[in-house]
Amino acid sequence: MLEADNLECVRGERRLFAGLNFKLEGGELLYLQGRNGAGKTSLLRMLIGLLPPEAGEIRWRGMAIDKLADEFRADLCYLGHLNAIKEELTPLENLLAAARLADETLSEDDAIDALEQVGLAGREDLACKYLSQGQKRRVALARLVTEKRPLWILDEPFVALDVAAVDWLAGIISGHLQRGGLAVMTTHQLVNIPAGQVRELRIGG
Amino acid sequence: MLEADNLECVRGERRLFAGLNFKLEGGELLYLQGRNGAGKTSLLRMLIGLLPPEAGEIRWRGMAIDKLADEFRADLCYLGHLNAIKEELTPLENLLAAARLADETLSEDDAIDALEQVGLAGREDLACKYLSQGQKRRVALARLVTEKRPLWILDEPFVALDVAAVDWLAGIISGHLQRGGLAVMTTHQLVNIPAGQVRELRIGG
Amino acid sequence: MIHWNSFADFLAMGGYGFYVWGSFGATVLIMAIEPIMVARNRKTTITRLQRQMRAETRAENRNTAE
Amino acid sequence: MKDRFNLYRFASPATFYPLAGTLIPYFAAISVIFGLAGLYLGMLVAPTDFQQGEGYRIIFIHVPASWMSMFIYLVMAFWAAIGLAFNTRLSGMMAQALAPTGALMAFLSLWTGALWGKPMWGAWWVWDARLTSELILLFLYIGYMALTAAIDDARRADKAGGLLLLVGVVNVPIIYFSVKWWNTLHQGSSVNLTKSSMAETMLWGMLLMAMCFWMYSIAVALMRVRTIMLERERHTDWVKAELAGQVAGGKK
Amino acid sequence: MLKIVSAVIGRDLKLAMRRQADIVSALFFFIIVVSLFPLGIGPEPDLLRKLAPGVLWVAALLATMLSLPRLFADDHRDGTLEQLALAPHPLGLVVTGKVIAHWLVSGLPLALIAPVLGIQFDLSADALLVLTGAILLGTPALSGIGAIGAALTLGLRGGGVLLSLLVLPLYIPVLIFGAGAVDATVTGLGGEGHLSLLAAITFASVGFAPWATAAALKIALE
Amino acid sequence: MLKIVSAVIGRDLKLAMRRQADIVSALFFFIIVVSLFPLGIGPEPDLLRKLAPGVLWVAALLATMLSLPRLFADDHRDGTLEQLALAPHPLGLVVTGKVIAHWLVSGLPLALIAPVLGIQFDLSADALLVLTGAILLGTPALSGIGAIGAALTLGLRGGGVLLSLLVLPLYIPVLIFGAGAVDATVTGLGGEGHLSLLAAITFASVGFAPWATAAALKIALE
Ligand code: HEM
Ligand SMILES: Nc1ncnc2c1ncn2[C@@H]1O[C@H](COP(=O)(O)OP(=O)(O)OP(=O)(O)O)[C@@H](O)[C@H]1O
Ligand SMILES: Nc1ncnc2c1ncn2[C@@H]1O[C@H](COP(=O)(O)OP(=O)(O)OP(=O)(O)O)[C@@H](O)[C@H]1O
Ligand SMILES: [Mg+2]
Ligand SMILES: [Mg+2]
Repeated sequence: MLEADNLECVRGERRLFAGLNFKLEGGELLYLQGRNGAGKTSLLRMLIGLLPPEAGEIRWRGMAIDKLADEFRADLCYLGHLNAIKEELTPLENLLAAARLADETLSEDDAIDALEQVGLAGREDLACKYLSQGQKRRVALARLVTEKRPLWILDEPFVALDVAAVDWLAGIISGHLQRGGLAVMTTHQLVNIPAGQVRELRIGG
Repeated sequence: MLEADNLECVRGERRLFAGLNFKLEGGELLYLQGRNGAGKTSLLRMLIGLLPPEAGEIRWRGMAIDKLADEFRADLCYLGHLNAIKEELTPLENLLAAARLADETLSEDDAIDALEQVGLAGREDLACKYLSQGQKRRVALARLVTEKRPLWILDEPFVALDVAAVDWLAGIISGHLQRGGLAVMTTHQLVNIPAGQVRELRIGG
Repeated sequence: MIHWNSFADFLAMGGYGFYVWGSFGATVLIMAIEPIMVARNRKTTITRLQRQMRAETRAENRNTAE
Repeated sequence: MKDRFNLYRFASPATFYPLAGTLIPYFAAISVIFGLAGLYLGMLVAPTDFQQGEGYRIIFIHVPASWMSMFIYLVMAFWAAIGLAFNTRLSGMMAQALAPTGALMAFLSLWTGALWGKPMWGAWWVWDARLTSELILLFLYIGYMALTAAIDDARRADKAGGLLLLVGVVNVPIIYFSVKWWNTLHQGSSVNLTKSSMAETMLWGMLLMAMCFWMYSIAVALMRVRTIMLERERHTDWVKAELAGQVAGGKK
Repeated sequence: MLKIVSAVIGRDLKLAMRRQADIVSALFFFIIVVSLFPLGIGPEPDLLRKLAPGVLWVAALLATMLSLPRLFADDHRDGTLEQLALAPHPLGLVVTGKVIAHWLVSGLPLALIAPVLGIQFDLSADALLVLTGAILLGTPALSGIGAIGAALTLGLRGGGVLLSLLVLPLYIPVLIFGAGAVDATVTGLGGEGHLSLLAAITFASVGFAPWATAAALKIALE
Repeated sequence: MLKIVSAVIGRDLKLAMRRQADIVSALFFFIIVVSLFPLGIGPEPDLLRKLAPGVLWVAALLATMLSLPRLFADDHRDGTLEQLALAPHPLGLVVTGKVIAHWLVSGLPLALIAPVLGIQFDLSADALLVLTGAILLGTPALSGIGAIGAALTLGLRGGGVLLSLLVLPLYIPVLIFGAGAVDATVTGLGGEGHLSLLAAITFASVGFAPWATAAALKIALE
């Protein structure tokens, strides 16, 4: 479903990688590896269409993603290192606003359920600026519970999480793969994804 | 020479530590430990006089540091996580400007020598914005080579350095201790300081 | 065919000398200085790039030697 | 795909750089020749204007500078459009190389206009539509240069600058037609190839000077674009060869 | 389409309400700048009356401009802008929503306070009416054009001054027609012509600017 | 003492030269704002002549104010400010150096360009002279007072607008005497009285402000 064809990446003046190819089907997880500055984040941003590749093409269901545009983005859920939550809003408001802006329907009850799942029960009404780093990350991750899109792109999703939350997230990703979803992920931590086919790709030597 | 007497630290609304005492003599290194957010950086900033303690007192050569003011600062060399170098200036200009602002005399030859020691030979004339993260850190560390002040306060000095540079810096710190200097340091990395008396202090459980 | 009777006439420009020569002077100045600046910029850029290139090759040689 | 590749090669700096190098002297020479001829006609031969006396001779700089200031902006906008549409490397460099010259032309237009306005209108400056829009043009040039200078990444700088150029291009027709749309102090268009209201020598002097300014702008922009190319492509083999050649062969 | 625009407007207004400083400070800047002029120029009522439209408009320009850097900066810093760019609809629509919200927060209050400040300058009731109308009509254009500049300078060092350099020249037509409308009313010529030109500029820029802004935002996100 | 002040000035000027954008943008903002007024007010030379001092002064105020947020922000972000605070001499001296450098970069160019802009407003040679002198005398006070505001808002979100709220009211005396000096010259009363008051304000604020600024910086560094 997701195909990268001969991708090349140049940032500033340095060529980070070239001739990169992969093909990912439903139920598969692509685990990107590489040292700091190898270009993992850059590759993810190419895959979501925010960074035009220097050369090569990315295809989703056989079509170039820049042709598909909105259709591709409707299938995509991206989680970067920034949490994309507003400090002034409560977790509940954040979740509802994110869903509205992503053109999804999300009832308040479902949102509260999701927040409970990520361990934020009882904090729905506290502005996010009073939450700890890990709790903020959990608000961002709550989107994965409510969203039913086939392609997940996750940039270091385990950062700032404690052990219990890491396990929980690994389970969520497994469930997504078992339902036939695709995921591309980078992380410097060693995490075991219990189900689904994991493929590794190392960039930058 | 450096004494902390019953220090208490409150940030935001949380009490990070209280009743903290230590005494450090010439030739000794104080190695601060603690998890993220324990208050290590806060303590260092108290020691250099930028953060007034909630309670307690810090003494240098038996006098409270806020009484000593300029005299204390003339004995002090602080290295925070920020490099305090200007991206627009070259390493050489940075080093010379830092020395002038710290009221020291530093000849250009000595500065070039120091840069060579930290492995920046040949880059003296390149603006710092073109340097890599580790090289920038080295420019900041070059100050330690030229400075001859008795008290060093170092906040995670090994960050962004490669193995060779870590060894070099450990050696520099040892030399400082052997000359009768004092040092207070935090780091999350395990580093072996070959000479001098190392004392450990753990804060925040 | 020449319209002016004397050089002084030419300079006076019928009383508009200040304005006319002010315009022409500024233009000549700019058109003289701009190419000089561009050429100088080119020269400094080239020497800088050459120095950078030498530094890089030296660094590379050191790496391969190790 | 193949089509795009060809275009890419055509606009490739490696082929353009030496071409520009050989062309510069010709443009410079033509510019000097036209300039001398234009000055001869305009300053020595052309008769006195019956209304403005000798003061009108400012026209031989004012009009070419004004034309070039607008024309260069249009050319930059053209390159910007090409660059945004086809993602060619050369177009951004061309736009950046032209900007300082365009700004200087706009400045000259304002400067000579001011020196002309004092004797003719009795004021260095009036707030009329053409003068104002020309001033805006100068600001647009400066804004473009400041924006591209503030962005470290060259390609991002090109794209952002290109977008600004395209947004600002509405100003050029406003300058040109302002004398028609608003009734202003500034005089309307008088160059008209079919029925000229100007003395023949005046017209020719002005056209020659315009050619001189045009060729000058090309020569300077080409000089500048060569430097920009070296800077931007410094990691490519052709620039390395070029730089090495400059050491061996001495100054060029 | 309307759904997404209104979703963006709703969110931005809620954020502005939570922060408050945003709304208050543009307004206070406007009031202070307008009040500075009589101090610099002296209290002759005749002179002040002539000045009023120009001063009010310049102050409105500057107040709008000062609030621009934050239009996208917060969303950029916390990653929300990325998510907005990844939503399954054109980014231009999102920007339209943000521009409208920006106008509601920074333009509309100016229009509402302008008549009060106009009284300080001894303007007639007629002129006050036209002034309010002109600011009401013209400020959306300021928000729209400003959004382009805000997007172009997003994340740049010293972006604030650069932004003003880019945006102020483009504001000049709004200024000319906006102040012209009031002037024409004061001198009895009738300001309708100016007002309709102002409306045209506003329509064109609110319709077109969001798409240029969206392009600039994509460049900034690369 | 002088050594450290001149060391700071030298470093800041060198940085400004490397960046260039800093110097150019305050200047161009000044030019643009001054040019906006005639557009808003209309081209009558008589009116413009009366306006000139007020407009030039308000523009100088705003241009200085816009360059203030960056006075300490860069040093704060990269850690240099900490090191300056730890140098073995009073922080007030360092701030004095920075204020002088700020004036050289943002105030002095305004004074130099002011006569040119004054010509656009058709001012007499006398008035131009007094105008230049007044701006030359008054802008150091703007830098000095502004530094306090810049230090107080250092690191705050939305600091730019907050800064203007704090600083503009304090600029009013400078504005009144600065514009008054030119006005008095134009009307033939002689501007000496105003100029000497201006000089007094400048002396007081350049002497006193750095110490208040130093205190504010220490609070920001906690
Ligand atoms: C700073 C003030 C001035 C500016 C910015 C300015 C700008 C321009 C521009 C942009 C053009 C070229 C547009 C076109 O060809 O239609 C032009 C042409 C011209 N200007 Fe000016 N001008 C200024 C002052 C003056 C003054 C004071 C005079 C004479 C009294 C003058 C006389 C002319 C003439 C005769 C042309 C040629 C028009 C033609 O033949 O097409 N300008 N000016
Ligand atoms: N906008 C940019 N302009 C220029 N260079 C950039 C830009 N963004 C990233 N780079 C450079 O590209 C390289 C790769 O960056 P990237 O963020 O993709 O690395 P990464 O593999 O994600 O590293 P990490 O493990 O630290 O997250 C780095 O050397 C970085 O400095
Ligand atoms: N200015 C501040 N206002 C309020 N709280 C603060 C402030 N600075 C730090 N804190 C809080 O104080 C605690 C201690 O911070 P500090 O930086 O001293 O930790 P640290 O031990 O250095 O951690 P690390 O290992 O991550 O560097 C943290 O919980 C932090 O959120
Ligand atoms: Mg990364
Ligand atoms: Mg710390």
